[in-house]
Amino acid sequence: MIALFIIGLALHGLNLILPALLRDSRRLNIACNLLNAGALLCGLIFSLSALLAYQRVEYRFAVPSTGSVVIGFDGLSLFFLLTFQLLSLAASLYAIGYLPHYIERGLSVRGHLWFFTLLIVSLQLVAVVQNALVFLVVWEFMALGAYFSIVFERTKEQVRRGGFWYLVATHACVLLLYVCFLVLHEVTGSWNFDDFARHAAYEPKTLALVLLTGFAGFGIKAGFMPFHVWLPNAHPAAPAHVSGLLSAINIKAGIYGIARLMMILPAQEAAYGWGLLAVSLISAVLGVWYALAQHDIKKLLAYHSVENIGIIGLGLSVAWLGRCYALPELVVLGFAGALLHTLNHAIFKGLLFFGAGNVYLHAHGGNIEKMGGFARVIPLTAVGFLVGAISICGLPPFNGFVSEFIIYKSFFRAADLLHGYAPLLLLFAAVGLAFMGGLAVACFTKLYGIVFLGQNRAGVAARRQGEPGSSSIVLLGLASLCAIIGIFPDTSLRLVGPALGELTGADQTAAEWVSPIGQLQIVFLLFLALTVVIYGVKVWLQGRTVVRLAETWGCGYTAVTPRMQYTASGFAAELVQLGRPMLDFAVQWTPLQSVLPVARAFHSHCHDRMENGWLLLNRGIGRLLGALRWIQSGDIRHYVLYVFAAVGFYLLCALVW
Amino acid sequence: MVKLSSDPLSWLMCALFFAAAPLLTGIINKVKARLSGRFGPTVWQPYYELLRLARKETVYSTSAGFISRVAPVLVWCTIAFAALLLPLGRPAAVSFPGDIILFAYLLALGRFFQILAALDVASSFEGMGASREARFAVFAEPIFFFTIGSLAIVTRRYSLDTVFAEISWRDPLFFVFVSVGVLSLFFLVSAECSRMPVDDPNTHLELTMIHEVMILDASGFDLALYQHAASLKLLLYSTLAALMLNPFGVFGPAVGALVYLATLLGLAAALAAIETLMARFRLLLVPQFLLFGTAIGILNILIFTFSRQS
Amino acid sequence: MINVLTILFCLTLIYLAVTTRLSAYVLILVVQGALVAGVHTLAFFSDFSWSHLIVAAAVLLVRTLLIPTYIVKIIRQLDMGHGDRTRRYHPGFLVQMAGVVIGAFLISHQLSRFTPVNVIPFGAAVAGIAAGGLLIVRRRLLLAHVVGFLIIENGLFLLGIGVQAQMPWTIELAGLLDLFVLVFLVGIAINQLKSHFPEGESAELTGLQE
Amino acid sequence: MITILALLFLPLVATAFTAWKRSTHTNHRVTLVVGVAHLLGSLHCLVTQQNPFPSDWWLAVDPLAAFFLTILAHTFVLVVLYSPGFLRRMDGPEYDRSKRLFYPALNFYLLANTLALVVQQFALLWVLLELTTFSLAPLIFFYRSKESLEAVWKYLFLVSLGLVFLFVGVLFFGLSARGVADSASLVVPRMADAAPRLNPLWLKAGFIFALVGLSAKIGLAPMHPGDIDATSNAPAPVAALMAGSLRSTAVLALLRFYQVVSPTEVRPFAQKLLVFAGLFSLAVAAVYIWRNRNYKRLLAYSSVEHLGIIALGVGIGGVALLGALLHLLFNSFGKAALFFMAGNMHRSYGSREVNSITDLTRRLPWTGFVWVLAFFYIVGTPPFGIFFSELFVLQGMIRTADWLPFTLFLALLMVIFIGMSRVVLRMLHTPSAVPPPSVANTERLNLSHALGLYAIAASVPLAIFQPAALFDSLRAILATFGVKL
Repeated sequence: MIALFIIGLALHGLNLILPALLRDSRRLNIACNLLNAGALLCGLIFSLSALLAYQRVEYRFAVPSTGSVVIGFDGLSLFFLLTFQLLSLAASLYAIGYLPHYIERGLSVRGHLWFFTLLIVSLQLVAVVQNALVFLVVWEFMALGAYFSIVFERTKEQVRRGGFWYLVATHACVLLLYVCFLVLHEVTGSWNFDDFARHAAYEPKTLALVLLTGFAGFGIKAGFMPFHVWLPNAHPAAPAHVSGLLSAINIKAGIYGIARLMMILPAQEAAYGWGLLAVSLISAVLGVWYALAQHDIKKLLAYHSVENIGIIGLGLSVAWLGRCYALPELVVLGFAGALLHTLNHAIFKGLLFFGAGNVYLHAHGGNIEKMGGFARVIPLTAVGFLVGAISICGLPPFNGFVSEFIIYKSFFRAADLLHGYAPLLLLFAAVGLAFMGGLAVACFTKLYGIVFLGQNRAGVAARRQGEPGSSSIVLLGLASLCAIIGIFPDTSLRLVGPALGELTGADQTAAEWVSPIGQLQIVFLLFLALTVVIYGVKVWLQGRTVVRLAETWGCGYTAVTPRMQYTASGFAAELVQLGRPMLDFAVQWTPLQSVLPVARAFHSHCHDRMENGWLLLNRGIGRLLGALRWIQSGDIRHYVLYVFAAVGFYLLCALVW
Repeated sequence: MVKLSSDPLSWLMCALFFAAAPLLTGIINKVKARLSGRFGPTVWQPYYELLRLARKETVYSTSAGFISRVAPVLVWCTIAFAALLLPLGRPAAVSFPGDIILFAYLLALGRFFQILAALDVASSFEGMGASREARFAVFAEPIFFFTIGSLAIVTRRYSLDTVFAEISWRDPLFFVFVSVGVLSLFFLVSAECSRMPVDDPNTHLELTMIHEVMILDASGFDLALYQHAASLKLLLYSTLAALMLNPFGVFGPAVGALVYLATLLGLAAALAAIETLMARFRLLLVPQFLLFGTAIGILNILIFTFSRQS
Repeated sequence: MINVLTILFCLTLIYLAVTTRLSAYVLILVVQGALVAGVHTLAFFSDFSWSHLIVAAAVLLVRTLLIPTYIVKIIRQLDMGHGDRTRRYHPGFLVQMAGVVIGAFLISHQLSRFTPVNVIPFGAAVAGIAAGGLLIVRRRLLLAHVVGFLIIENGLFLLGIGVQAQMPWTIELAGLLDLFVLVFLVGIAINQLKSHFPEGESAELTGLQE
Repeated sequence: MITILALLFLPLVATAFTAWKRSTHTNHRVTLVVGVAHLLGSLHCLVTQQNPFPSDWWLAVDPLAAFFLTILAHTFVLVVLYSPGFLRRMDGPEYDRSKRLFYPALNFYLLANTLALVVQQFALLWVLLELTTFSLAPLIFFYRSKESLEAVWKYLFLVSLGLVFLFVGVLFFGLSARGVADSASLVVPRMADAAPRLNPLWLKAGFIFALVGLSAKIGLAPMHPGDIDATSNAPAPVAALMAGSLRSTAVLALLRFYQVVSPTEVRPFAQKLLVFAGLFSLAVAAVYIWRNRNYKRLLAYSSVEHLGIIALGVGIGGVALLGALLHLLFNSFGKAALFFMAGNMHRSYGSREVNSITDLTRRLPWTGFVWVLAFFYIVGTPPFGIFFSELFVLQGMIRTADWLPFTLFLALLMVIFIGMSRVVLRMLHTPSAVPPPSVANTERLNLSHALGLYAIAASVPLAIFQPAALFDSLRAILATFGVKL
């Protein structure tokens, strides 16, 4: 089976040479993406079959500088490999339909596609490499590939700024990972993950350092709250197929890192679990609250990625608590919830970003206040986006509900098994999750209602007609995936089985706790049956009476214009103002001066307090460094003075030390 | 794990439940009329309304899309399916551990589609209603989780079918827990089912409505579905409040049914009384009203766990 | 006898702080060159060998004849003449110079308690280096910087003697050759500077700054 | 015997020949031949680790010298290969004299540096370091403009002043050996053997003066300003030569002093001093990299930063010393690539200001590509060499568990990354206001890009596969400093 994976990598390799051969952008786009799709298909078949008929396989080869490099396909790696390949396949196919729009505007696609392929290849390698040093190398390739894919339309200042945010965040993450892996290497003497796992005797101080720097490093990449700031700047800057890829699976590399650290390191300290729980809850609730206040689709979806990362974090923290108190059931439920939500989030977030891409093609800019009525212009995208919106809010028939259900179940089981304050804290976490579900419903009804339903608020026809063929197929494919996993949960549970087996060491116990969730399909099928029956009754009844169209009821006001529809900021105004301490909600409007109506403007913008915090830190560093700028004064006499001063200072130190 | 009740009586009870929903609304209107000195319409008036609407023609707005045609069906089905989960004397029609979460999220799905249907007709009034509905729903969810959720954690049972079985009147602490639970559920009823303190059900001024304005443009069988769903939701939440007192568990099925009906009527009377005596809250105060419901829920669970531990 | 010459060396340093005329600088250089050569011959008078004599003669030749004449040539070629007459006489410079010389002698006295080093030459050497540095830092004229550098070199040479390090004569000559090449290059640089910067003050030389 | 010929005699002859010969073309070919011969000779010494000079002479090629000779020769060959492309574009009468002097000065530079590397006697080392400074004077003064004149004046004056302090250090070392008769002649190996018997007070004072004296030439703060001005105002090949090989010669001199000090109890003090100097240089580099308008000065400060890392590595000792040596090698690769691309940009845009570089990817696509690749190289992105050497330095710091330099080091690396990426990425991406030039005169792939790419790519196999030839000699060097790996 490994042959398929190698064929996949070979095809990707060929793709890296292709941009040099083909000159014409249009043909290159199709050829390159199709080749990528083919390679990913082989990889997907490999990982699916490896997961279903699972046994741990690893290949070891020696390199002088990094010791023996291990490429291992264990349960966790295969699951993440599957997720990465699935969404890369969707992104490549989507790019075929989406990139011609840019090619018409004269943007050269050769460099972009090269880095896009590099990103896809390095993502797959990140999931399978088990050697820390090679992991860092491949991690940096992923960062480079992602950066150059983001700055595709680099003529825009906002795109360059977003790319810069991304690069700085990735470098900070890498520096933290240096510390984490170096300390581990120092203690165990080798670079391989399984040697880290085999070495049991970590004293608490080094374990604390490793865990903190590891969680912080991978947390920056995943986008947990204090470090999420680069996400809403980088993802909107990228073209839709790249931002879909980034949001769906690139931040999941951070989650893979944290999961891998959890598997390797012994869990003694429960405080980390509670800390991760707190950070995840804050990320989830504030993430969706910030999303509610956004006017740009991609920025809204980016903040939602922060929310879903928070939900995954909740699952992981319950798993960590399970490991601390040696309760395998909690570990299984927590990890199953987290991993499943990773897969589900990857699917519906990719779906939503690709939908947003289609909307961008037809809209005149990104601001949703000027959109509306796109359901008639791009119906297939509207259906896909609706499925994505329902599943991201975690509503029943689709896959969001399944993973949130498992996380709720892990909360309640944890409340049973743990005592002391634990049940209370976990109840608060469950209520936080429910509260955030309510906010998500508000946010996505606003987005879907404003963008797709009603009439176009700017009263202007869409920029172009018709949907790009291949991208709508991708959307419907992802939407059907959401439905299948949602209605038949046991399909995805069997994918998670091997990873859970390795975690708790016993294969069948994992199934016994998780598989009952698989039988939910009876409930969902019953619900769908009920809906079909009632719809049948409705059609039959309306068939026997007259159905006609008329103007919307305007309460007697005759001159109704599309601009009178409810706006996005109006829809979310109160909720956003309720979050005022966290959300810096700024409103600029010209107050009423005279009796007679005069042209007035209203502009509301929601700043992210944490982003302001980081920018303040940046200015602080600038001022601090600025204070030392007198050294290079240009006058030679000062330089001579420095020489004598240095000698004097060192002689003084000689006397002291 | 998923148990479809084999006992035909529980499916019959569900059917009865769907049929009796408009009756409860009728009773509330009747009591309200009586309190304000009017004779008021017959208790069966809502049934006549539904039959009339089923026969009338359906008018769709020009700017409405497929959402307006699908939404009424989905709204009704989600609430109907939620009703299947409730134990009415017999074991619940559908039950599995964790169906509390399904119950809450089904109602959320119904709300999702109702808001979208409101936004679909491109009218500013419906948009206003949708925005208010979305805002209050955010604060209604925590109340549900604090009452039923904390009950589940305390009794360590996570299916609606079994969570109420544990409640016994003899244990004084349990009684405090249950009464506070009923009170916060009462707040939930007024927020979710558009009852007086939050929303005036029979106002004609579109600017003040919340739930009515969302179905302003519905007509014909769609409107019938919406109205039946609304009354069904009212019966659903009242039953939840009634079941908190665990009538079937304590008094057995026959006497329990009587006590259950009595509590329903008592709740209906209380709602009617509030509607005649109180005016509607200002919209900005509603979140505080709901947060108060959540606060007593939190207080309730705190008292319970600390007392249980000592 | 060595002590007398080194004391004279310190006197020339004090005089340095007083004058600003270029011709005075040249005079100081000549005198110091002679003094240093004298100290060198006297220090190694005991174990007389031809190599020391050659070094002393070379030092005398280079330091008193070649370099000062070359500097005079530069001054006359760039007709700087009176030096930076514009600067009023600052007493502060003299106080600093005196402080430096006294400090140097105190340090060498302290040091002599730990390790065998003869006090006066070592003190004079440290004073010479510090005085050269002070001159560079206090004066704006580029030629003054060159003169300061040469005074540091003299101080360095005295240090060699003060520390009784019998350097093999080849290295002494190499050092001297090195010094001469440096002065030659600095000369070229100065007349290049003349074409670009009229007054030759170091003030203009602040183009390269952040 | 042939190696001595290749290392010393050929550069001498070449200097004389190129000084006499008029046409720069033949001079270029001669210098290239000499450079390649020199590279082969030093590689031979590095691989076979045997000293071609008669034993106990003032000149000897010990493993340390062999390693530095390879760096010198390699950078020299790269620069000589790049120079003709650079000189050809220097049309205009005012450059004729500079072009005339270019190759003789280069050869003399090679000769002086080789001598400075192989000399074992401290005083001679001082003289030869002076010589290398003089050899660079005409090269820095290439443009004959106001800035380059000021740069030469400052560089000459400050480095000579530094070397005066170095001579004071040498004298103090001589003084410390007063009691021990046989090592009076200041020969490095003999002093290193007799080190424990030397007087520690003078050793400490000597090391201080040596460090201050040399850091003017190495470019360690606070004596770096002269060096910054010279590197940023010199022409690109000369700047690459300075950043690559001149600083490593000064580092070798410092290592000679450190070699004598390391067996004695002055070692901890010397290490603290080096760590302080390294961190202070990193801090100063961070200050000026954070906001800089001139990309050549940015590269100069990046050299200060990397030399700071090397001093830090030497100061930490153990694995960090190995990291420092590797960092020296890889830094010379990276700096060569960066300065070559800076040269291309300077020639094409005519100014060193960052804001004047617009539309780089359309006007100079290949330069832009190598420029960004070199940026990622110098900042320490994994597959390239700098990442592995910085990792060794970090490993050394963890092993000796001094956490303050560790955190300061990482924090300053982060600040420097932000500063540099802000400048480099703005140069790469900013579109020009005026419509872009037609496709015709965009740049073709030429020798300078090939050299840049070779320099960056060469570090990857060296770092990953750790070839025995290089790492055996590195282990021998570590042994001389008493470090067992």
